[in-house]
Amino acid sequence: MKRIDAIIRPEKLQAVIKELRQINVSGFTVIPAQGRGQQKDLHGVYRGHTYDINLHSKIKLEIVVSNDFLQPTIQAIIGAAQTGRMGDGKIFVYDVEEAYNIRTGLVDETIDELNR
Amino acid sequence: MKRIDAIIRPEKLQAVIKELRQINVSGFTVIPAQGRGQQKDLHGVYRGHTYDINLHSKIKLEIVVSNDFLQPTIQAIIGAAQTGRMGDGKIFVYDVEEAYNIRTGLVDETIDELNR
Amino acid sequence: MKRIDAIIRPEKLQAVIKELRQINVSGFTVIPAQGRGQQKDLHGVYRGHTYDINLHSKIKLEIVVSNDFLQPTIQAIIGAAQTGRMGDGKIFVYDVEEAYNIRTGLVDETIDELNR
Amino acid sequence: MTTSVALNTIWVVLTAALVLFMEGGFSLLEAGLVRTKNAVNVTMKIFADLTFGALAFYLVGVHLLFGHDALHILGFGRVIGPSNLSLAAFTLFQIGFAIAATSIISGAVAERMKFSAYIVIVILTCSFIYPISSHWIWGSGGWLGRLGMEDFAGSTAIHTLGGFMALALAFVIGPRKNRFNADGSVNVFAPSNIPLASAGAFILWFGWFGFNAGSTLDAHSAVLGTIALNTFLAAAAGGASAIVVSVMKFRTADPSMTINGSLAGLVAITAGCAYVASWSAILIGLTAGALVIWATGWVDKLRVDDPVGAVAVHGVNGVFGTLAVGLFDEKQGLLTTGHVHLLLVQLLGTFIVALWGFVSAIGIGTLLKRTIGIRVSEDSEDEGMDIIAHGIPAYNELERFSEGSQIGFGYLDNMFMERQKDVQNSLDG
Amino acid sequence: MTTSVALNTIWVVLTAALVLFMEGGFSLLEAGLVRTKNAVNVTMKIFADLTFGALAFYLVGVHLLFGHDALHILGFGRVIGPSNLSLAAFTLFQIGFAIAATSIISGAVAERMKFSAYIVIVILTCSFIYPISSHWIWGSGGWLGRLGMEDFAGSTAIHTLGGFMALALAFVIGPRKNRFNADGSVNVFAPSNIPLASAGAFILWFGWFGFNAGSTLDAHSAVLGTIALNTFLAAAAGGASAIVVSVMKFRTADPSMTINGSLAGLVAITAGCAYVASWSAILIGLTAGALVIWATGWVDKLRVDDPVGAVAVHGVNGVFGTLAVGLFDEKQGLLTTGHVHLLLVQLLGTFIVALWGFVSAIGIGTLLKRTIGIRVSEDSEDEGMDIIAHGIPAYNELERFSEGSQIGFGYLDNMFMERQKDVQNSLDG
Amino acid sequence: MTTSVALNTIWVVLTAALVLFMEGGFSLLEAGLVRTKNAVNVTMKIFADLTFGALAFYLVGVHLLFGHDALHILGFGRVIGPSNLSLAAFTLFQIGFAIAATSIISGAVAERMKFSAYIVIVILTCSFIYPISSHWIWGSGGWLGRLGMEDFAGSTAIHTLGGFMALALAFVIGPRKNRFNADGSVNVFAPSNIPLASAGAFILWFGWFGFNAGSTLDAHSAVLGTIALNTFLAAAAGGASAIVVSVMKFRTADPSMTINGSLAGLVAITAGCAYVASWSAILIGLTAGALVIWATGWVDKLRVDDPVGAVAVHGVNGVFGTLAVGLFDEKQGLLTTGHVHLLLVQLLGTFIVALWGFVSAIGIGTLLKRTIGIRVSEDSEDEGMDIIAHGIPAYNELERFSEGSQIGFGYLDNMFMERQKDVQNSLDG
Ligand SMILES: Nc1ncnc2c1ncn2[C@@H]1O[C@H](COP(=O)(O)OP(=O)(O)O)[C@@H](O)[C@H]1O
Ligand SMILES: Nc1ncnc2c1ncn2[C@@H]1O[C@H](COP(=O)(O)OP(=O)(O)O)[C@@H](O)[C@H]1O
Ligand SMILES: Nc1ncnc2c1ncn2[C@@H]1O[C@H](COP(=O)(O)OP(=O)(O)O)[C@@H](O)[C@H]1O
Repeated sequence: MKRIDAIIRPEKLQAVIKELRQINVSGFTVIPAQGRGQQKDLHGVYRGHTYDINLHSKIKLEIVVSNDFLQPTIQAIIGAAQTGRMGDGKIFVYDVEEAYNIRTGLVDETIDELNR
Repeated sequence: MKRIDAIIRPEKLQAVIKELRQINVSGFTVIPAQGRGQQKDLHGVYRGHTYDINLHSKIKLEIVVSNDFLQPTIQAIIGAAQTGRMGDGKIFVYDVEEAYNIRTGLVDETIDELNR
Repeated sequence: MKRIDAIIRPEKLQAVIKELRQINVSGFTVIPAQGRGQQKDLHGVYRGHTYDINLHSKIKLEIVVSNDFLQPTIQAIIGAAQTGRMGDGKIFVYDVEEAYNIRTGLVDETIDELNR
Repeated sequence: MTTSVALNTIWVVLTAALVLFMEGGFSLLEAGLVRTKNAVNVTMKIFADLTFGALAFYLVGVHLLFGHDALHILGFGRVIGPSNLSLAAFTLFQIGFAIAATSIISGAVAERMKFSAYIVIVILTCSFIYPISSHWIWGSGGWLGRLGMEDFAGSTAIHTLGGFMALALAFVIGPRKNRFNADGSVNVFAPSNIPLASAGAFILWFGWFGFNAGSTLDAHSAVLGTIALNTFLAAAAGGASAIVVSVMKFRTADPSMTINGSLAGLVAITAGCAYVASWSAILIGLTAGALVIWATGWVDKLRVDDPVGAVAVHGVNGVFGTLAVGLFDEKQGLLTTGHVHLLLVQLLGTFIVALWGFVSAIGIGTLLKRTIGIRVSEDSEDEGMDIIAHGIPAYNELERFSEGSQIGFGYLDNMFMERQKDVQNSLDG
Repeated sequence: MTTSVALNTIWVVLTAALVLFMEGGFSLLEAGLVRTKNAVNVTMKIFADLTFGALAFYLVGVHLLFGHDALHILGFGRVIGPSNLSLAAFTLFQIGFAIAATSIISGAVAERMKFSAYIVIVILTCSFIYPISSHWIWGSGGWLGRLGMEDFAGSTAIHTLGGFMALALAFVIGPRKNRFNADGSVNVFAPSNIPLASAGAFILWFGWFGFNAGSTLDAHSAVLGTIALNTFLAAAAGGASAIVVSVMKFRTADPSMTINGSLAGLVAITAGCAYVASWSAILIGLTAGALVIWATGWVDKLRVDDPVGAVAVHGVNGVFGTLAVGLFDEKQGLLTTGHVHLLLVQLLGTFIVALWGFVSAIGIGTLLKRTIGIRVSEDSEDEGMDIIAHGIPAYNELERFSEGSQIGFGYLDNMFMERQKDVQNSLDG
Repeated sequence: MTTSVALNTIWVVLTAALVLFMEGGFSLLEAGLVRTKNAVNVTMKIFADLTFGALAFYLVGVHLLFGHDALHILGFGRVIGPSNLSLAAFTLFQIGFAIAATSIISGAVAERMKFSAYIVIVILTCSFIYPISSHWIWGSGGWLGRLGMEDFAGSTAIHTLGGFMALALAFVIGPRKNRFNADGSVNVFAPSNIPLASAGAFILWFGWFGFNAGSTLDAHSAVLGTIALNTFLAAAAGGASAIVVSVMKFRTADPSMTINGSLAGLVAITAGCAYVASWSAILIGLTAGALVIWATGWVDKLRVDDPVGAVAVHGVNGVFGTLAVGLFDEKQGLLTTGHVHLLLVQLLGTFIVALWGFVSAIGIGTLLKRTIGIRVSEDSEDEGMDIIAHGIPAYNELERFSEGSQIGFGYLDNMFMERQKDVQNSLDG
């Protein structure tokens, strides 16, 4: 079981969700974030002072999938979120040791809808 | 040392916090999130168009505990956050390699208040 | 490749970012959070009722770095975020299995600007 | 048109506009004090007042209030207004008063009342309940007016009535989920937006000049300036004493208590603004500002859940303000002249109207409970009424919506039936 | 100064203040209905109306409108105002009207129009387009006025004109990115802040008393009170029918439709407020409140993207309101008296003005497109206009700014040149 | 009551309501421009103006200002108002003026002043400082008035005074933590809510019609309409030139500068609105809108931290507006008639009042510093004053509160003592 952290552009969120549903990944968590990478600073002006906007709005998606689903999910995200310009974001993969479903109190059976 | 990610209903936050305190887990971080799983979409209407609200408000709790505290913490969360209806949430467990306390600059000694 | 989660005081964010840039760590993600640890509760009053503010505003920084950069990054954060008072925050370290760059669709080459 | 009528007409039109603008004040105040997930709903309730309530009063209520008197209890037929004033302007001003009374209720039942139930309450209040009791005081031949009751701009007619209806309905509908613990202790529900609430308070304060001074219905009134000054001084004094008391009691200058203190001063001076001296206005305001803090505690002790403090502000201070005329009236007040008669009449009047409001609201509330239902389901309450009843949350930062489908115009299509089922399902499980 | 002139002057100054306050209403309404990233920009457009627009009208437009008539088509020279009124007060009131017309446009082109292009549009609208067509109706000797057209406070002169200019410009500029899918279906863009939008609606409603009743320009007008009452009743009826229709069609009491229903009622009664009976005002309002919901659907079907519904509220209901005078006028209405002449004149008038607005806006829009450009770049649209054009987002919770550098005062220094390049770069890649 | 008195009285009551409504404008403007964590606090400071300030002026200040003259320096005893106007209405209007002066200060010391210290400042300003210097200009027999100083609605009496008191107190209290770097560069603190700030600006603009035109205190004034028009034109011109200058200097149409440009135009025309021609009003506005941008830079260079720009808007433009009368007065202006006398008197007057304000504010500030303290602790400043002084943050989205405990009513119980200790501890470590 792996956890995927995908940091994407906010305007790509719905496209990514659509793509995830298509490959039957139906569980994920979305967190608004701000990020910084190679994308250039924007500059703002307020009351006669410039300032750097050194953080850009991003969306972080957290998705736990079974090992089999790892590559398809990553490809789906890249497919939907890529624009080719600085700031498209990153995907990081972590190992998950256990998963529980709070509703049942048991080990989670819904990852990739294994029960299907 | 393990990290627990618990995604719960917002209205259960205070109950979970209470329960955590009871078992002496006093450190955690709370992040507002939106999620999607088996819980059905809500539908909204705006200006004559329906739209799916395909994300539900959730709270993500991040808790780092020592291995001994792992199971009690998980049980405490499930106990406090369960309603039995779709959308109760998930718990994921990860391995933590190191922990530092910024205040002291040293390896953290406060996990589960080990120093007690 | 490691992932660093640093939970810091909001007012220290810009100082930490500055420090990170100095050591050439240029990619990170920032998430507003609320946390609870050893820092005491604040008390509020609303309409004749006291209430505990048992969560304090924090900022969570997520930084993925190569193994070589791990210690310098941790030291940089501690250096910039420490005040010595309760509530300074924590740093947790996790293992990262893979990293992709959405813009290129390939394995990420920008961690610590390895390509430099 | 004579200059005198012209002058009165523009005066009343402008003050009526101020009174009607107060609805915006109610809306912002409530939207700021409830939780985020119900901010749209309270706003929509004010729109219900401005639409259904206003039409109900215009079509039915105004006749019961200002029609030809029958048995000193009820008016009927053609509206009788002041002779040297456009009847239309008079009617407009009275609409503003009627919907102010019903707006008081909206705050106390916030976050849990069905929108349909609220609309029924508004229509009944504006058609019957408010006009009838106000006829007693203000109608030509009304029995309380004949007894000599003095309620210049409606501490009793509007605020006592609205406040006690609010109390009754908040009682019938029950507290918000998790508001009270088993041991009677109170969970604090954080107000969503204090600057919005204070914007509402400023609009209310502004509109109140129209409310009180406009009630002269006559620009030539010799006390018009005094009324406006008294109104302001009572509000200032109410806010000041609320700040002082809240610092003393709570060690905090509580913003919602400060707002409610000012409003309490305004409510309390409403009956007497034309009859009392300015120093009395200050005393009335000071008392009201302290009273509202205690009254908020009493309401909590009754385990009645009033999210915005409507009962404490309007109900308790409506009563107090009415009695204060009996104490401070320049010509017949107990403290100013030693006469007790007026005070007794005031007591009778405000008691009767409080009772009338309370009992009829209990009646309506019980009836609604047995018929269309008065309270949303527990799941809807959790989810918040904004999305359930109005299709949209109040604040939308994240661009989170997926593709929409335009609803077929001209007929109720299948999708809607499905949608309803879905909502039902999502609520049920 | 005679009492009569004094009375008229304070009446017009106070109502002018109300009309100008409506700009605040437009601003909040739009800031609440657009997406967060453009909330500052719509606010700044209203400031453009209040500054550039007002000065353009004062320096140029008012003469074309109220100057000496030439060929029944245009005024020129000294402004001719009512005899028993301060000319300055008259001018102030007319400024409020002119910028109301242009404010209508701002909502329809929100979230994508260049700020510079908008300023050009405002200046041209206030200098020429609005004054010319309004001269036809209101100018001494204007040809539509001579035909007997009745447009008391400007359903046609202001709302039809503004609404059809809005339609044309929304069409020329094209929809917001991702608004329509290839199959014509609509993506819902969530409004950022409904309580803010409703605050705007309350201010507009409040100001409309000044708009309509102030248009008497005479405090002695016998119908002044009726105008105010009709205005209110139409708004109440518009909101009521919008709630009912939206519940029937959408199974939801849609807040934005409720707001627009009330505004539609106000727009529709604007032409006839002085000429129709109160029951007609209610009927007009009820119709307007339903019409605005259908009209919103029509605009969507045309694939014109109007973020706030300006075309449906002002354009469609401006036309309807003008025709409604032909139907309900107490003296010459088709339904009230059986005469058809007025209705035909109204139809001609509102059609001509709609055409004039539409065609000239298409012209200006096309011209802008070919010259300075009318639409921001795609990247700027993604980023939001607040940061791109105004340097700052609307809401800033996080203390996220880094050190700033003060801009050299007195000259344009290098840093700025660089900054521009940076912005350019960051936009380009 | 004669028609003339009636007309004057409703005029002054309505414009007083507008002036008092401006407090809401100040509150929203400041709440929008400060950081989120202090939005409640600035709102509460406006409530302090409206309560403690208003009462202080009513009980003490008004007598010093409009009482019987003593030595051309001070009034005492019964208030002398215009003969054909209700004295109560006059008093109400003057309260609005007094608290406007003190509200100017609130913005400049935002985010760091102790609430208790602010209340002391408000009371002293409304009781003594403002009434005394205003007596010189407006009191019967005041020495500046006798010299022929012209300050129609208070560019000097209110804005110069308030602006220079603001400067002094912002100087005494020191900048917000981290505002200035060691090298003098400025860190930008993002304004929390621009739409809220602009709502405040619209309310201020609206209220200013009451401020200036209401200052006639006489509805029969022949220049009343001109005053209103001049007021508007200067605001429009101020906003326009602020947009142009900010685009030229900063390559950005800065919303806060646009707002402040309009307000600067209003401040600058306040002295001369009754004395200058409309084209002069436009020139004055254009200058003010540019001046405010430069002045903002000067204040930064002085390392005085003025979060809302009060010194630049009110202080600098109060001085400029007063001098502008000397230049543009229709009868004695330097540019219009070649006479230099008035200009010199204006210069003297505004200089003296600026000095008076500055020196007395330095005095009060220093005194406060030595006694109850003027500034919150560093930890409180970090945490934000909303939670520390008022118990509640401005915006509460998350339902994050735990169980509350009702505070014992009727006595200060132990829990509170503990609570205070806790707060202390949490602040200390
Ligand atoms: N090393 C990193 N650790 C954590 N988050 C990162 C890292 N690098 C980038 N990010 C996140 O990814 C986002 C996009 O990064 P960026 O470098 O702009 O993308 P790209 O490589 O496509 O140009 C950043 O805003 C940040 O949120
Ligand atoms: N595979 C997953 N990866 C990450 N988060 C998930 C995953 N599945 C569910 N979640 C999170 O858990 C929340 C609850 O999931 P849901 O399936 O509705 O609960 P339940 O299984 O109790 O019905 C979701 O809203 C989402 O935030
Ligand atoms: N065990 C934990 N797991 C996750 N987050 C934690 C944990 N302990 C502390 N934190 C986070 O770190 C923040 C600071 O912790 P705190 O104990 O107040 O710091 P300090 O140890 O410096 O006093 C908390 O608000 C919380 O967000």
